[in-house]
Amino acid sequence: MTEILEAIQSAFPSADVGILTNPSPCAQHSLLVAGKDALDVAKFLRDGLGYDFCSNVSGVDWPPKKVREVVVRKETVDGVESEVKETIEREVPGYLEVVYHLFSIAKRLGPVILRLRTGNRSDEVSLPSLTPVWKSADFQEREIYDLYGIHFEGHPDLRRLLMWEEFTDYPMRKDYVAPDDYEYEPTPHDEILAKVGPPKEVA
Amino acid sequence: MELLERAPVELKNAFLRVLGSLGVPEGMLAILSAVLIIGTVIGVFLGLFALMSVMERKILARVQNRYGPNRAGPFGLFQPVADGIKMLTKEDLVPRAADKVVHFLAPVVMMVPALLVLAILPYGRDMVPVELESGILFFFAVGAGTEVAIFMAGWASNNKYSVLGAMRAIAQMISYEIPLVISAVTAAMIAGSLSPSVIVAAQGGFAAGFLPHWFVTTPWGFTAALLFYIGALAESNRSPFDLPEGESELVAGHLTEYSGFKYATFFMAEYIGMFAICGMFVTLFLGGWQAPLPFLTVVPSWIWFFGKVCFVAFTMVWVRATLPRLRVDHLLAFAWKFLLPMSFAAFLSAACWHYAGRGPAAWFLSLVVVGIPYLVLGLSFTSRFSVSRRTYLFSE
Amino acid sequence: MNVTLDGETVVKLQPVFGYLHRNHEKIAEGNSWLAAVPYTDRLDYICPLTNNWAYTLAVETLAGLEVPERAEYIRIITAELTRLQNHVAFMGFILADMGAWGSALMYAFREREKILDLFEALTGARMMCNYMRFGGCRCDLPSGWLESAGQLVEGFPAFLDEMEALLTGNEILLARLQGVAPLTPERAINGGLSGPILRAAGVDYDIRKVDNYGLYSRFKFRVPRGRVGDCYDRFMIRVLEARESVEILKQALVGIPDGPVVNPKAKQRGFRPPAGEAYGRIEGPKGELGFYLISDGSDRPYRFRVRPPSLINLTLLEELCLGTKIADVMVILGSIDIVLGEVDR
Amino acid sequence: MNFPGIGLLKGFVVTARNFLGSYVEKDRLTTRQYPEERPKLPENSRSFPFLVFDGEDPEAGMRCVACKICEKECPPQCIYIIQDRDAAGKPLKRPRIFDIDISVCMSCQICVEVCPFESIRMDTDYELSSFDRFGSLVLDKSKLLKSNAYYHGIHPTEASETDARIEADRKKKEAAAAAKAEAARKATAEKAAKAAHPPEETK
Repeated sequence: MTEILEAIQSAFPSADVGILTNPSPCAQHSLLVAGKDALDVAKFLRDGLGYDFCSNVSGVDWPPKKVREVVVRKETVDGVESEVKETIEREVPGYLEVVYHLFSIAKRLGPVILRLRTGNRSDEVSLPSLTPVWKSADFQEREIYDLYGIHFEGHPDLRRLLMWEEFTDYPMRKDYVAPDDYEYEPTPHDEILAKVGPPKEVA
Repeated sequence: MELLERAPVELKNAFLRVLGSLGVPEGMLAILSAVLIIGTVIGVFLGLFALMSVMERKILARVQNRYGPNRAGPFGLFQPVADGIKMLTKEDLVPRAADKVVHFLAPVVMMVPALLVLAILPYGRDMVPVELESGILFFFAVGAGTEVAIFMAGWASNNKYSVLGAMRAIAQMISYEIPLVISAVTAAMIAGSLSPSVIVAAQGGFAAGFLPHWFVTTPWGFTAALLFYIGALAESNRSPFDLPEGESELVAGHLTEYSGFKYATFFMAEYIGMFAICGMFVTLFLGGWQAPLPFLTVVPSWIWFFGKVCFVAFTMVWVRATLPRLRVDHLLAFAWKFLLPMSFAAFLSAACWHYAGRGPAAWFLSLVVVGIPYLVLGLSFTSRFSVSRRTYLFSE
Repeated sequence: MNVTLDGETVVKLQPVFGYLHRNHEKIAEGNSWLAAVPYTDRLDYICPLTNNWAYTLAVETLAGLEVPERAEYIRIITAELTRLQNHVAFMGFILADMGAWGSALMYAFREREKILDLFEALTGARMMCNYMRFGGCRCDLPSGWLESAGQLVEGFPAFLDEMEALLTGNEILLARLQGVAPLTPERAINGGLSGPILRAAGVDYDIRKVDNYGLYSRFKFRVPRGRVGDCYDRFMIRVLEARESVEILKQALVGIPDGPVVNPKAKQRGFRPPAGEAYGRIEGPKGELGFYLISDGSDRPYRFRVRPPSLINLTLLEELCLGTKIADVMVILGSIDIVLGEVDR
Repeated sequence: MNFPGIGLLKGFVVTARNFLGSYVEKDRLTTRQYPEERPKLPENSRSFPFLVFDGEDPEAGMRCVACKICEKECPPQCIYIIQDRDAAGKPLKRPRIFDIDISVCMSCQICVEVCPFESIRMDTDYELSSFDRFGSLVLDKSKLLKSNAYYHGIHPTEASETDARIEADRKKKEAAAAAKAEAARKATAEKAAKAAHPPEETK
């Protein structure tokens, strides 16, 4: 993993790339890439390092969470120095994340995991699309757009994939509330019938 | 046996004699006689249709290692009755945007030619409803009317699948009519007449005491029969030429928007048309009502005719159970590049056979005349894809 | 699919998904780790056992669990049986797509039925098996199971011969399949295709060989690959793969050792893998079936992602179909071999 | 290069062999004529869960103690349990209501695996169709409770294993209880002994 990082850094000295370690026993560490460099890094991974097979693209939602930290402060009250423990509640801002699992077919290597993060969960939700690099990301990015609401710039055909076009929410986000009435589905059937009007008489 | 042979005609005559003795006028009797014949023919064919609709499913099932319908009545024989009730009680749907008049007329137009062509088939010795000098011509001329019906159905439904199905049907039926007619003409040429009765008569008798003189026993006749058979499959929209219906691609093609009794009418017309063309096939190449072996001539001739028709229909089911559907461009290429030249070859071969004296030498001559074009055309037709196995790479 | 036609020729094709969508991933994220296993059965409902395996493999990678040897053998046997029945059913389905009135389909189902009977005897259900567990399998083989499986495997090549006699020489089938929608290896890789389709395009990539998951390295088998990459190659690769599966099964049924079928250290109820993430994948009958799991140390997955081979194999559908006839669209779709339960999830 | 048409003929031979074979060979015709012929289910076969009771009386012999583990673990959440209480409001170790909605149940057998009291087991009865979409598909306690003898009838091996396990458990418990009683007896005996022999003896 570090060799890949070094190769990327030597190819793009300005690129903002880091390694994110994975505590699990499988130790599949990942590369965290800033959105602006993603396309370059992806092209380099494909053409330079031979990671030609983008297997899996998944979205992950990290909602804002409250982190409790214990801070030890030294305070001097009335000339007596004492240590005061204080619990600070800090809010870590949420973000959305896209994870690409890459493999090399010829060299039989992998997985190299590429992570892109959005700025927040509401208005800065665009990321560059890697579909021009790996065609296989096409439907999967559409699915993430559909279910997570990440806007992929440069995607050839960014539409909802699984939900219907009129659907507005993003169901895979952690704060999505499922409706009580699962079977409700707005169909434009009645509108169309109204538009067509009464049946036409054929002479 | 002789009595059984004559039974249908004698029964009719006896009935008419009784009526005549009751004082029914002569003109009336002629009309009644015609009505009786028509009624019998239609009745027999409707019965055959009912039997076929259940037998086809049973045969298909058996080929596929299933039982097939066996719940309605003994051996499932009442299945057609159940189907009929179901069809009649179904809602008759007509699309909002359909051309209602044409939509209604299409099944009728389909049914009429299917019934009309039954008139000229010789069902047994001296049993032809209408003795036409140019019966073959009548058969094909009227039979072509079904194309109009299918196109009417497809167009009037105002449905994309229907129109595609109708387009396919027209292209297919017109293409296949040509080899069909030319191979039929071959038989007519050898018999020297366009009358079905004469053609059947020309196939009477036995060579060497047991070989029937059926046209199918000669190389040219066999080829022409095969071509006619393929053409017949295509004309009656049977698999593997069921492109107009093409249920995996086009829902049900021209039948998509039909339901209830209209659909049943279509279905019936298709099957009766299929029987008619099987009857024509039997007449032209399988010796019509002639018995296959000399000692079997005691069995009434009409039993032989219907037995052969049922056999041909069975092979059609067998074909349906075996072959996948063709693609539309293959279908047309097959008709124009293979069937048409082959039918000319059969025609030529028949001429050679005739002028070489119709003996064993002529048999071999005609085999050569028909065999060489078959190999050349067949190989050139299959050379577009490799028939031999491809090889595959393996990695350990 | 929205297909735009010029006469019978396809000029535009847009697949439309979602009619079977139930948000499998969300359901799994709301349930415990164990409760996701029966839901994986319903992804690709033709081959549930490989789905079970892919998920349990991902969890085992995540938690670093060992699997006993006997359980690995059982997994290989059931997975190869699954591959057999999937490929056999595929042969039938593609013929049905070609309009062959189901004879091949019925023969295929006749054999598939026997395999499903084996599954029922082992797992209790014919299709929704729910058999594999973290670190092993749910129960041991019932007595006599190996013998009946052995009988089935012995008789299987004869059935494949029968299918080949019916199909592979058939001129109509050749005309329908050969030269239709050929695919280059580069496009196939870039399009993310996997499984038999990728190998039909001439790419030598089988995850059983590459990752050596399970105990596949112990078995001798070959990986077929095509040269042209058209529908006929896709068809034939599956026939050849089925024959190779028979070989694997013969070896596995003889070599299966005794022992426990589940790792005693693995806790099924209230299973809490350590925090982290893992991507586990297997060579499913339809392609690379992967599960991407993120755990936050709690008793339910934080993120549960399926890499559905059926959906991703459809990526190149439009590219393959452009310029072909409408009848070919059905054949191409059939040759990709999708299951909608997995496409829409 | 093959003779054109040979492939087709081979296909016809195969179908003809199947056609004739279906009248001769028994193993070609695998269809079962359902209401008349019933399949012999393999032992592992499963349909929907039921509750096992010991002895004759369903209520008395009920093994379920309303621990609600199955309710929690059930993937589609089709089990509904309310614990029984006695007149004083003290919770009893048995369910007052135990419903399984088998229109939701997906026969996954997880409830069986997680049950620590060997109480819930899978049935093999598959003829459960009804004209009512909701009511008759919710099985309540009276319909769910089936005797241990029934369980032995449908899954003999599994049932005997379960019985053996319960028996072993009971023996262990009895042994533990006996040991405890023994210990208690010893303790009292010792006390008694101590009381009998006054402390001075130890001097």
